Amino acid sequence: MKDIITLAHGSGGKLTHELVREIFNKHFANDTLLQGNDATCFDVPQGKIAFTTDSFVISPVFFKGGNIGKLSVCGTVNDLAACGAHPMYLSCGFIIEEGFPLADLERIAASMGETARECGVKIVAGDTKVVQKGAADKVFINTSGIGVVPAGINISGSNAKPGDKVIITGYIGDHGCSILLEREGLDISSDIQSDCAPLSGMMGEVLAAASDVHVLRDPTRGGLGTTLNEIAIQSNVGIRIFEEKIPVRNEVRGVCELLGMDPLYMANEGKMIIIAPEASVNTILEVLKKQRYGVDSCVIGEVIDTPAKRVVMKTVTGGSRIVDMLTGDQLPRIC
Amino acid sequence: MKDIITLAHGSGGKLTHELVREIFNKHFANDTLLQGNDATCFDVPQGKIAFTTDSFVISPVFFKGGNIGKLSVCGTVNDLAACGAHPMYLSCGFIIEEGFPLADLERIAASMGETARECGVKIVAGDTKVVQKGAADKVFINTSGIGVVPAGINISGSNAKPGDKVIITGYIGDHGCSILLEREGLDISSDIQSDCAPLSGMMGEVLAAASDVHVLRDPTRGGLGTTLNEIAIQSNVGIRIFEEKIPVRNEVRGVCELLGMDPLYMANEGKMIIIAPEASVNTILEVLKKQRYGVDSCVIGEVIDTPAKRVVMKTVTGGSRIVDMLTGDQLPRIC
Amino acid sequence: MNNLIDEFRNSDTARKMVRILSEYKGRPVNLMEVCGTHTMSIFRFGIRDVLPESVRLLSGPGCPVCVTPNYFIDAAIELSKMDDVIITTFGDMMRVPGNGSSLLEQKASGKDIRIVYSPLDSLKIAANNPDKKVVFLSVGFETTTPVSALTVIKAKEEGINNFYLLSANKTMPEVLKTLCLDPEVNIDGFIYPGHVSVITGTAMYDEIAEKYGMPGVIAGFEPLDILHAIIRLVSNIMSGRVLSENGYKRAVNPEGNPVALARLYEVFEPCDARWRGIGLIPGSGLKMRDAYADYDAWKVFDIQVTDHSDPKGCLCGEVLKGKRTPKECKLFNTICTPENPVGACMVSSEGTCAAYYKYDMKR
Amino acid sequence: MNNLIDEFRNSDTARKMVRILSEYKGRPVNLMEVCGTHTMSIFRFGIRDVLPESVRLLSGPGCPVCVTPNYFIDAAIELSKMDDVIITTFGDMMRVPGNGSSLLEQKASGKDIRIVYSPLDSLKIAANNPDKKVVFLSVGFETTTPVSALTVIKAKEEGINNFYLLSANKTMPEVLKTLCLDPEVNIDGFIYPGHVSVITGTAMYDEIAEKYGMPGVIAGFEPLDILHAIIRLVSNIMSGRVLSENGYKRAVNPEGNPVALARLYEVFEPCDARWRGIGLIPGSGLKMRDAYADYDAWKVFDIQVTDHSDPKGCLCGEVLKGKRTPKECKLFNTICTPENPVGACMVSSEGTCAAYYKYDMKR
Amino acid sequence: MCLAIPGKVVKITEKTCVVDIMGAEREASTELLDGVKVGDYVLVHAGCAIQKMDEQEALDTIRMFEEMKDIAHE
Amino acid sequence: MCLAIPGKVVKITEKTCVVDIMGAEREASTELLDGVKVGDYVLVHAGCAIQKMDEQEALDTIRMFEEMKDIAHE
Ligand code: SF4
Ligand code: SF4
Ligand SMILES: [Mg+2]
Ligand SMILES: [Mg+2]
Ligand SMILES: [Mg+2]
Ligand SMILES: [Mg+2]
Ligand SMILES: [Mg+2]
Ligand SMILES: [Mg+2]
Ligand SMILES: [Mg+2]
Ligand SMILES: [Mg+2]
Ligand SMILES: [Mg+2]
Ligand SMILES: [Mg+2]
Repeated sequence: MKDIITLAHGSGGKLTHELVREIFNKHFANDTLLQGNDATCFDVPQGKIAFTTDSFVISPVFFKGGNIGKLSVCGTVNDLAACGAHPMYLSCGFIIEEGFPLADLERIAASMGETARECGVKIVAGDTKVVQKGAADKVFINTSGIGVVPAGINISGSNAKPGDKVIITGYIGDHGCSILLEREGLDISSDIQSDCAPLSGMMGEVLAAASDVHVLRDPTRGGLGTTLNEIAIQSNVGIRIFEEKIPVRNEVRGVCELLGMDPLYMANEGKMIIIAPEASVNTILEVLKKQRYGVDSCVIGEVIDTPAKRVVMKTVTGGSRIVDMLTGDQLPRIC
Repeated sequence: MKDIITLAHGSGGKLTHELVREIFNKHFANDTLLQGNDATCFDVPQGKIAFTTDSFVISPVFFKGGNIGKLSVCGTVNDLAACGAHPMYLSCGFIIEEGFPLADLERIAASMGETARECGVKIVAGDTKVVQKGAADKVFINTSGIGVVPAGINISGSNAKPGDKVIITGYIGDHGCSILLEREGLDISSDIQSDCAPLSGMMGEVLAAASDVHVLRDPTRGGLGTTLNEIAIQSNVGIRIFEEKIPVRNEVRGVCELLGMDPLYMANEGKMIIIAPEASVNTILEVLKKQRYGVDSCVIGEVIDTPAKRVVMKTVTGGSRIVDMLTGDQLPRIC
Repeated sequence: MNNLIDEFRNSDTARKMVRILSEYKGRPVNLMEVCGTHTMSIFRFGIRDVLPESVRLLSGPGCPVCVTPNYFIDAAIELSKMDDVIITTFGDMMRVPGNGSSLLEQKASGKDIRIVYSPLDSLKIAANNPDKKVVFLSVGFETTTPVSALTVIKAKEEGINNFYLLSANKTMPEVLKTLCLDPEVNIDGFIYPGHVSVITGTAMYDEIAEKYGMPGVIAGFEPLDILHAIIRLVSNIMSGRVLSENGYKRAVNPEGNPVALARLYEVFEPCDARWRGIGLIPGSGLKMRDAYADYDAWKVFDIQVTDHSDPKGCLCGEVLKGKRTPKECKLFNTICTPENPVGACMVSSEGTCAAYYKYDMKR
Repeated sequence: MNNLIDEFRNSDTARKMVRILSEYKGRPVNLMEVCGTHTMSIFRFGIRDVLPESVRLLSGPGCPVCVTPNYFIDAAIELSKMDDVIITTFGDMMRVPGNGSSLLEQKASGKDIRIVYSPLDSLKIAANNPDKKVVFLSVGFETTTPVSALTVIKAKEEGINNFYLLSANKTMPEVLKTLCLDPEVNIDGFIYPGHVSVITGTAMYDEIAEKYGMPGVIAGFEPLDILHAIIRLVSNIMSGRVLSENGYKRAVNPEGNPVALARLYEVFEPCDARWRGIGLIPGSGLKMRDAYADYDAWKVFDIQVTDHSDPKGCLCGEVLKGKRTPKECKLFNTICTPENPVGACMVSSEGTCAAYYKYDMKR
Repeated sequence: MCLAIPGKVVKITEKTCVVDIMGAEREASTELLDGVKVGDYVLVHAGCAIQKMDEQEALDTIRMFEEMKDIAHE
Repeated sequence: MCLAIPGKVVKITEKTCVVDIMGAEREASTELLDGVKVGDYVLVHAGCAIQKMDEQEALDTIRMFEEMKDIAHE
């Protein structure tokens, strides 16, 4: 095998099979994966099935705190966890640009395998496409995931009730900010690293301790601000958050001040918003704070009646302001 | 909404939601899709689950006989059908290049919706990413699919038995050939159109009539030649095909002769290889010939003991030759 | 001192100031925050929400994106269509609608348009693309123009001759005087732009107090700075003190930044300028001096732009002068939203209409 | 006639011919199909599989890709690394290994290398990329060289001055004579290349029969053509008839194609040439005449390639001369496969080793 | 070497013709071959018509193939 | 207009300095401002240090803010 990906690796012929065998099957190894058919067949336990998909197009492919492979597993596992599901099976579809180093592909696959093992999920179906140089930006990964929702769990963005509390499982904006800085051109250096992490284990513990959680959602693209808006609309409620309670690292604040951006709209890849009845909040926080990915969890707000379908933030002045959905990407601004 | 895709459509903010609502939800409309959560939850009937994924990176995006949207539904539905599964749910992940016309995206989504309805499958989960101009080639689509395998069906690439017959459900090479010609540079014109079609309905009928089918597989990338090799290896058998029985349209032959290519390695997107005991062949052909996508079905070969893991072809001279897996893409050759 | 930011966001002090303001029972006063960054801070920190009814804030013409006329965007788009041109710009300009398109749309359709954090970053791009012509879209007031000027001076020093400015830079004094003289404008005092003042110093505000009878306070951009300026203004107005005060002494000296001013006037000279929605104001703009004609995109390129009128129905001009609030515009939140901005006031994140849309509790 | 193809693939006639051959009981004969396209056809139609043991086919040096030496690929790669160069080539050349890399790998790492169906297509690319230099990799024998020549003539006529050939074109007669004279080569008759003959006519084969005592049959590329040629050769050898016959009369005239030959020799002139694995053969190559020096990439570009030796352990040279079969090469199907070709014979789809690998039932 | 294929000429312009190969059409230069007419079979190589194909010769060849006897009698 | 932010100078070269803003660092030109030293707070705008920040004034301002009385007494 040569040291870069060529179109031949995507032709469906011998090199494709070799690639699958020597990189993907090696790192994803599990009994279900190796059926070698057009689809993979398996039994699932009783319960509702949860199904989700995400494509990952991140640039750079390797970044502080992770890489596109780890991210692609975390992203889908977290979406399943956000429905209260126990993630079981993943598919992964690679779109690779001709010329991509095989060694980098292997690092990515190794990360995927490792992260999948960490959350007890099996990668059981895959696909590899190679496109001409210049027809994709290095590598894109789609993962789709299947999970099972245990009986008695009923979680949805439409379940938020006035009086519920809003918890975030840690500092916001780390992922978005670290990626922004790794892209060329801004010349800002910092220690910020992506928070990219699989949260299904932690969420399983939370639900085991408090089955009455109303809403879970991971504030990825669009950040906390956009995600809370989605929930407010879906549940037809208002959400009030408190500026001073929202955990933001100093470096993230510094970068945002410099570029005129708002951490509320910066992506997270290892955080969960939990909305639950006030009575369960202490139990939930107790569980979270024992978890590697939840030590900085805190309550940041509450669900209110009005204004419905709106998120408002109480600021340091004691005044309130609307937190709208993000419109377009945040662009560095100067004047 | 503007008439082209901008990065803002992929930012996860308002325009993303608008896009999803006004294009995807409109054309994919079904009750399960609209839950609006990170994953979609549903019940599945008893039976084994079949799960598969494929990314579609075809250029051009619109081609004679279909477009990337139709293809992306057919491809995954056919992979499920190739496991004997009844396809039920699809996810779709779009990666769109900034600047892509919204009208084209809507045509693609409309095709997906239409094809999904034709085969009774629901698109229930989705994702949209937009990448910078030049970071992808117009649009890539990943679809992942979930199906249910009825009890009593046991289909796998490893089930071919010596004595079985090999059926192909129609003319080979149409898709690969039509795409080759639509790409710039060869300046060859013809009426060839892609055979892109969803085969799950037809395969359901076949299995209802003959539940003892051993192998199903759709000869997509790599073509008939490569796919038969995969089966021969997986089942540890030989496969013998007969040159004169393989249905190839004249135009496809003409293009292949002109460019020094082999129709055996040209992709198909609406064909199925069926390997079944001789006793069931007539029943199967009877069912197939009544189907819109199966009228040109015929027996092209048989499963043999030796040479194991090899495909051989009996030619017009009465001699045999190896049909190997494709190595790399076929390139037009001249000398 | 920790970082000179958090100290000025102290919640207890802020709430105390809010309490002081809430006790104001005098006649209604109309204060104009001239600067778009003030507008942003005011909304971001919910300051409008805590003011008593009788203290009203109007947003002024101090957002360079908002006051840049359509034809500037059209000119930039025309340049971007040239095969060998790379446009560099602050992110703010990307969404501003010209006549029919925006830079964001042009970029999406393949034009080479790059967002820079600093005009100086354009020089690297020019050096790395010797076969291209790099044009920086130079907008901004006295704060920003010295950086554009420095960039041109460095291009000349370093022999980079594929770099140009397309400039629409403006200055504050004349537009402030215009507002003071406009009989329809009803302002009792100005919150002056802190970062313009960092460069210009404070003398021009004394003139406005003395000759135009308008009080003002130079303010920083943190909530305490703004609350303080409001309290001072209300207090001065109540007591009839027509003063210009400096509430931003940690950054603003009376003499400003003479090095930056020297750079600015080395490259630029005053000219008349067109303000979106307001029109031509004599002496309110900056153009590149003839000595730098080789770096002036207006002179080097053949730009054919007809000076279109402002978008129909848009009240940006009135809004920028503080005569109307966005909510008085029929297009606000109906046709005109941040996703589909009609006027520049809706597109710049500093724009008054955008700020009302994004943050105003009463929308 | 239907399409002049299917008629020559008739199964009944083919099987009858196979029966005739199977009745051959004479001494073993070694026939060489000179042309790579014949090699391909022979394998594709399973002809080797139906021959009696005593009729053996050897594959000759008639695959232009296979006989192109390493340094040509290295030179092409060197050109492709120049920023303003676009390489155009037949698809066949893409996988050929040079010293350490191939065009396919170079393309994968971003070089602008484009596959064309016709050399003439390069002219469109040159016209559409006036700021680039388009270099066509011109390989091939008498069939193909006229097309390369025509392309250069048209470039000159149309004033396209950013088009060049990197040429390694070769001719048949000298290599055939070299084979006849080589004492280690054990051939009883040639199957002559039908499409070379279309251009050259038949005279040179008469010379080979008369002066070198070697019989031959000019054959088309369909199974019936090849089976017929084999039968004729066996029959002539058996009967001691040292003849050159034309079995491809529907396409080959005695005089060939004079227009094509005139074009060829307008642009090219004979020269000595290096054949991969065989070495230098005087008068066996074609180089561009001085009148076309402006289109000759060897002269226009500064190409620094040291003439490396052929890959270690590869028997391509022996295989090309019919001295050994691929199966006698230790690298065959171990280290050397179509996915990882060591020698050119494995990479070209016409290459003898590739044909053995892909199609041979006894691999 | 030298993959070439017979195609039927269906159209002629000044320097090119269009050939039909089993239903697929491609333009080919006629600058290497004089006197190409619509209806002719030509041999196409690398985008050029390099020779006319003689249908009568083709028929004769096929007849000869069909009538072949054993090797000794050839 | 004119987003500018205070940062602490942590490094100086001939024409630039590196400023620290809550832990994030960025280079800024010092060609618009004389006499920048390590340890200074400078106001950074569009990649340039445009003014020094006076810590003593900042302290005085904060004290003044904290001691504010009602509007009439201001
Ligand atoms: S809301 Fe829109 S149209 Fe109305 S004044 Fe503001 S920018 Fe102009
Ligand atoms: S098998 Fe490979 S190494 Fe051996 S002669 Fe053939 S090309 Fe050369
Ligand atoms: Mg998802
Ligand atoms: Mg996700
Ligand atoms: Mg696949
Ligand atoms: Mg999510
Ligand atoms: Mg699949
Ligand atoms: Mg598929
Ligand atoms: Mg398949
Ligand atoms: Mg998603
Ligand atoms: Mg341009
Ligand atoms: Mg190049």
